[in-house]
Amino acid sequence: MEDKDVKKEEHKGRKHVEDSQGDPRIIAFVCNWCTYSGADLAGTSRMKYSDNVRVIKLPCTGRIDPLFIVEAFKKGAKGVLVSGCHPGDCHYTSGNYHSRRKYATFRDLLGYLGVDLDRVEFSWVSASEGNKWVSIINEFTDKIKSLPGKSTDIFTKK
Amino acid sequence: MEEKYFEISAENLKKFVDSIIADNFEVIAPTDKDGGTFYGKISRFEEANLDILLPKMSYKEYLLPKTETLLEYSFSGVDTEIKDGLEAVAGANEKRVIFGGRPCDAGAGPIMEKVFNWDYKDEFFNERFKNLTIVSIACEKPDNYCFCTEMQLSPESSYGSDILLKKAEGKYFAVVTSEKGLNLIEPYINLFKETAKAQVPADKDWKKLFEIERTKSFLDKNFEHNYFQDRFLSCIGCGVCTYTCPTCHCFDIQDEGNLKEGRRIRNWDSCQFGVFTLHTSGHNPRVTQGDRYRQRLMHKFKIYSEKFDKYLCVGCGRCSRNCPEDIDIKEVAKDLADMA
Amino acid sequence: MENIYLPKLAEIKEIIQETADTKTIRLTIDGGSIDFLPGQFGEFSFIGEGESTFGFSSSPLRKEYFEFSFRSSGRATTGINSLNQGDKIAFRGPYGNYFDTSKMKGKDLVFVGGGIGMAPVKSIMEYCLDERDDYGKITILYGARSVGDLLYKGIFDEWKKYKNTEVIITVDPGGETPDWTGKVGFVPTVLEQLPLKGENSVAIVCGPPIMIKFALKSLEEKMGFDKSNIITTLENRMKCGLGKCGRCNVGSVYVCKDGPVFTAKELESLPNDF
Amino acid sequence: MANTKTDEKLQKIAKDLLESGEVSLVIGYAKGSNLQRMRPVFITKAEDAGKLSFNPHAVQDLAVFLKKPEVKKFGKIGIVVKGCDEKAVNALIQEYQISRDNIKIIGMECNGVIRQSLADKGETNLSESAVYDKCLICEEHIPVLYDFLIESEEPKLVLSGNVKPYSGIEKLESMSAEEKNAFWAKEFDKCIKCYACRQACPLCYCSRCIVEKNMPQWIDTNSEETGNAQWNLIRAYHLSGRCIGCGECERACPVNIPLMLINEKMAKDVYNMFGYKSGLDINAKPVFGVFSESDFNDFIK
Repeated sequence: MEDKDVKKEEHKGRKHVEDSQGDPRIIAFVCNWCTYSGADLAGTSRMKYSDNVRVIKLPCTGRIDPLFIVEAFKKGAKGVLVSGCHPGDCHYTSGNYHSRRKYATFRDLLGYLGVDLDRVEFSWVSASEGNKWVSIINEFTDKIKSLPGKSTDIFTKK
Repeated sequence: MEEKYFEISAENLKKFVDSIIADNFEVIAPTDKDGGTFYGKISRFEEANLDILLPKMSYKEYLLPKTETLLEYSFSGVDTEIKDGLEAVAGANEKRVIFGGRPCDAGAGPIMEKVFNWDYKDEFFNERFKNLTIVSIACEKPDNYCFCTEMQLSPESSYGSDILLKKAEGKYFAVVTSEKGLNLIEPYINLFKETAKAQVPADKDWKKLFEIERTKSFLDKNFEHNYFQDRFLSCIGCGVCTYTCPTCHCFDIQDEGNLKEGRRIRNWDSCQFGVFTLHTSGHNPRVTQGDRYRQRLMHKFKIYSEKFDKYLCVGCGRCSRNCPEDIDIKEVAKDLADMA
Repeated sequence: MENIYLPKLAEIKEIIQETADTKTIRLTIDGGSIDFLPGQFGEFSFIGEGESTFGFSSSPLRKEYFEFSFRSSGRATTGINSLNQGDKIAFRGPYGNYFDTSKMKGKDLVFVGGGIGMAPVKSIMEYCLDERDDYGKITILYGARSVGDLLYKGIFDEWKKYKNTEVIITVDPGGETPDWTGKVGFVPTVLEQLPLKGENSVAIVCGPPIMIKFALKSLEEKMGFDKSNIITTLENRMKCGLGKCGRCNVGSVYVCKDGPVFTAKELESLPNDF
Repeated sequence: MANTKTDEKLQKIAKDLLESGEVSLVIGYAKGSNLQRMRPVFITKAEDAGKLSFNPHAVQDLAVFLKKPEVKKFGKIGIVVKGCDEKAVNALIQEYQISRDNIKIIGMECNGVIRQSLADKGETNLSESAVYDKCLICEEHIPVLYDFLIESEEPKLVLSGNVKPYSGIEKLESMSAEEKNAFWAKEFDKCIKCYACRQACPLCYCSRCIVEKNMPQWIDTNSEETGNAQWNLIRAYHLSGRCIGCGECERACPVNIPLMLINEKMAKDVYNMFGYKSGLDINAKPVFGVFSESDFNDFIK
């Protein structure tokens, strides 16, 4: 989809905004090939995990721009998870290696500027690791829930 | 109102400032912070730095905030609700005093007031401007970047100030030019001693380096002059000149919010940015930085005076002092005057 | 105290898909139109996505609605583009000056429009057609890049019905389709071939800058139009529409207040900054 | 003021370059609006080369002009650079913004430049406490790459170690998240979104900056706490591993936000994590253009 189409979808969505359930909201940016399949496996295996998470699928962790993380926080997410293929398993051979460098730096910067690093999480989850996906989501949700109400961030109004 | 004149000792001036602070006035004065001197809220007289010529930024933000909410909106179902942002501005600045600014900064208010009222009335600006009380101090030693005298003001001008303080022999003379000024000192009038105009030291004879009319007449005739492209090759388009300028008032209007609610805001903007005039079609009337700096000169020294009878510049020299690439607007204005 | 930036909400009465990426939207406030004059513009917004400046494209004499045409390209227009009939658009206006019809009465009129620049021309043109008896011969020349890019296709025939009115539609060379019956050629070229004379005539021109440039040249030099009888509108980037934000400033005019309608004579005195 | 030996050498080189047609423009420093200020000057005619000058007040990083379309038009360009500025030239070459063939680098040996805020108050002595922090940690007093080198006549800067450069970084690192947050909230609150940091940066060359993109609006336009924080965060991130430490952003900032505390910290951490320093080698690949299988992995579950 082009940016324009995304915008259009967003506008269509505006009309049926309802009070969201599942607070605190957690956004998971996942890669199409490993983590999404892993999450899918968890689903088809009827495993249960926290409904606070909303999964956004992208082709590869290499496509997950740190701006997405900022955008999620801006829009009110309490936690953001980025997850993709294990090193060496990238469908595009090296997307996750590149993104690892990016996130290492970005996470470092977030921490330095005073964002509570408990609110961002990175993981490698393969297509066969439905269990790992479930435990990561559940642990992350618990962690987010245990954070004090005004946990530090720099993206939303105090 | 007819001007009134008072005498006040340095000690009483301190008492006066401390008293108005005690009476819940927010006093904004040049104060040392962040590795420089800026206008900021002071909690006692000593925090004011009255020796500095000019703080790095002007106090424009108290008249035209860097971000102002014009309206707020919210959606419920298909309905949109709009809340007027003006309500929040009512009474703004009523208890705010700018203390220790210079005559150039004070002159900026009434000059900007013209563009905000020349047809449609911008009540956001008006409400703030109407209520803000300005107590300025006349300059004794302007520096090399100052050119208020050329800009039809002077280091001792009371234009735009509600009260102008002039230092003489360890004490101050207060020239009160408005009801607002009078109201401010009224409760503490025993600190002041009324005096006659003749007692106030006369203004010095400030010399002009060039005639601004000549600058204008050059600009009148030379829109396409090589000077602009050559001279401003060194301009990096940072916009510091416009952001620190007490009279630059251009702004941008933007909507910002989520799917439920948000607000329409106006933010400071600058003619030095390429996107300022960029059309949707991709056409941009001002392509080079030379074009953009020329616009700044034109707006300050030609356009505004033709339209509103005032130059859009008070000669504070902030744009020159703060320019990272050392473009000195006084030098430029003089160059243009010399070429006319 | 009045907040001059506060919009009213207008309801979308009808949406006409003009071309693949342009639409005309008809709006009503309290069931009818608003008071405006041809040539004026408004600030239209899909709240939350920012305002966009468009000239009105309908005749102010048609009181059931007011309309504007736009191309979906930026954030605000994409927002507007996503709306449906019955939705609300926030609107401020009308702003700016207008086509002075008192100077056009009794004269022959030439309307020249190019691409989406036809929108403001349509407003004054339909205004004149609505009071057809007040004017002499009316010539309408409208061109676009291709047949697919022509706006107002559905109402060309309506224009032709008026007496003593000639409608010429043209598309740029290469933009024609096999069944195209109109002219083929750039607007200024087609304009030059028309039997027009400058005396007792007024020309109203709007379109892309390059078209305006050559059309003005043809009108002045080949047909002997007086510069003060050629009227065009400037399209500068604007934000406030109220003469405050400083964006549309050209020479000593604020296009939003002193314009957008200028005669060729007035344009001549402005620096080349638009 | 009379020409110094340095000035004469500089002028000679520029004159020769212009006369021989090797370059059509020399970007250098000339005397500025007061004795303690220098300003950029653009020399296109050999006879104007006499305007060129260099001294410890030459604070500007002239590499910033290499990104300007008006300057690019000149084609072959000669540029006067200090060691730090030269790293910006290298980084631009590394990122394919300019070609090494189109640029003649006139490197100046530099022992430090005097803080402009002090110079404006009359400071003329090159001393530990008068120079920028970048000069105290400088390892490139002689530029790493040059076509011409002009050695300094100034005495070397004596470092006693009493002035600790970028001491704020350590202080911040030892703070809690809340304290850091409060510190930066206060600093970013001052931001007026003039984007002078971006414009003054030789490496911020995007023809359309992220803040100018509004579909979607990545960075809030307001200049309040949210918009300011987003802007400063994203700019710092875009410069991580790229910033060469010239400090122009901080110098240009009209509200004195200590931007170098962020940029230096990121440069330091990128070096610690990936062993990369920006702008030292024109043949090196930018740090985010490559990866290693053994990269830092501790934070990932």
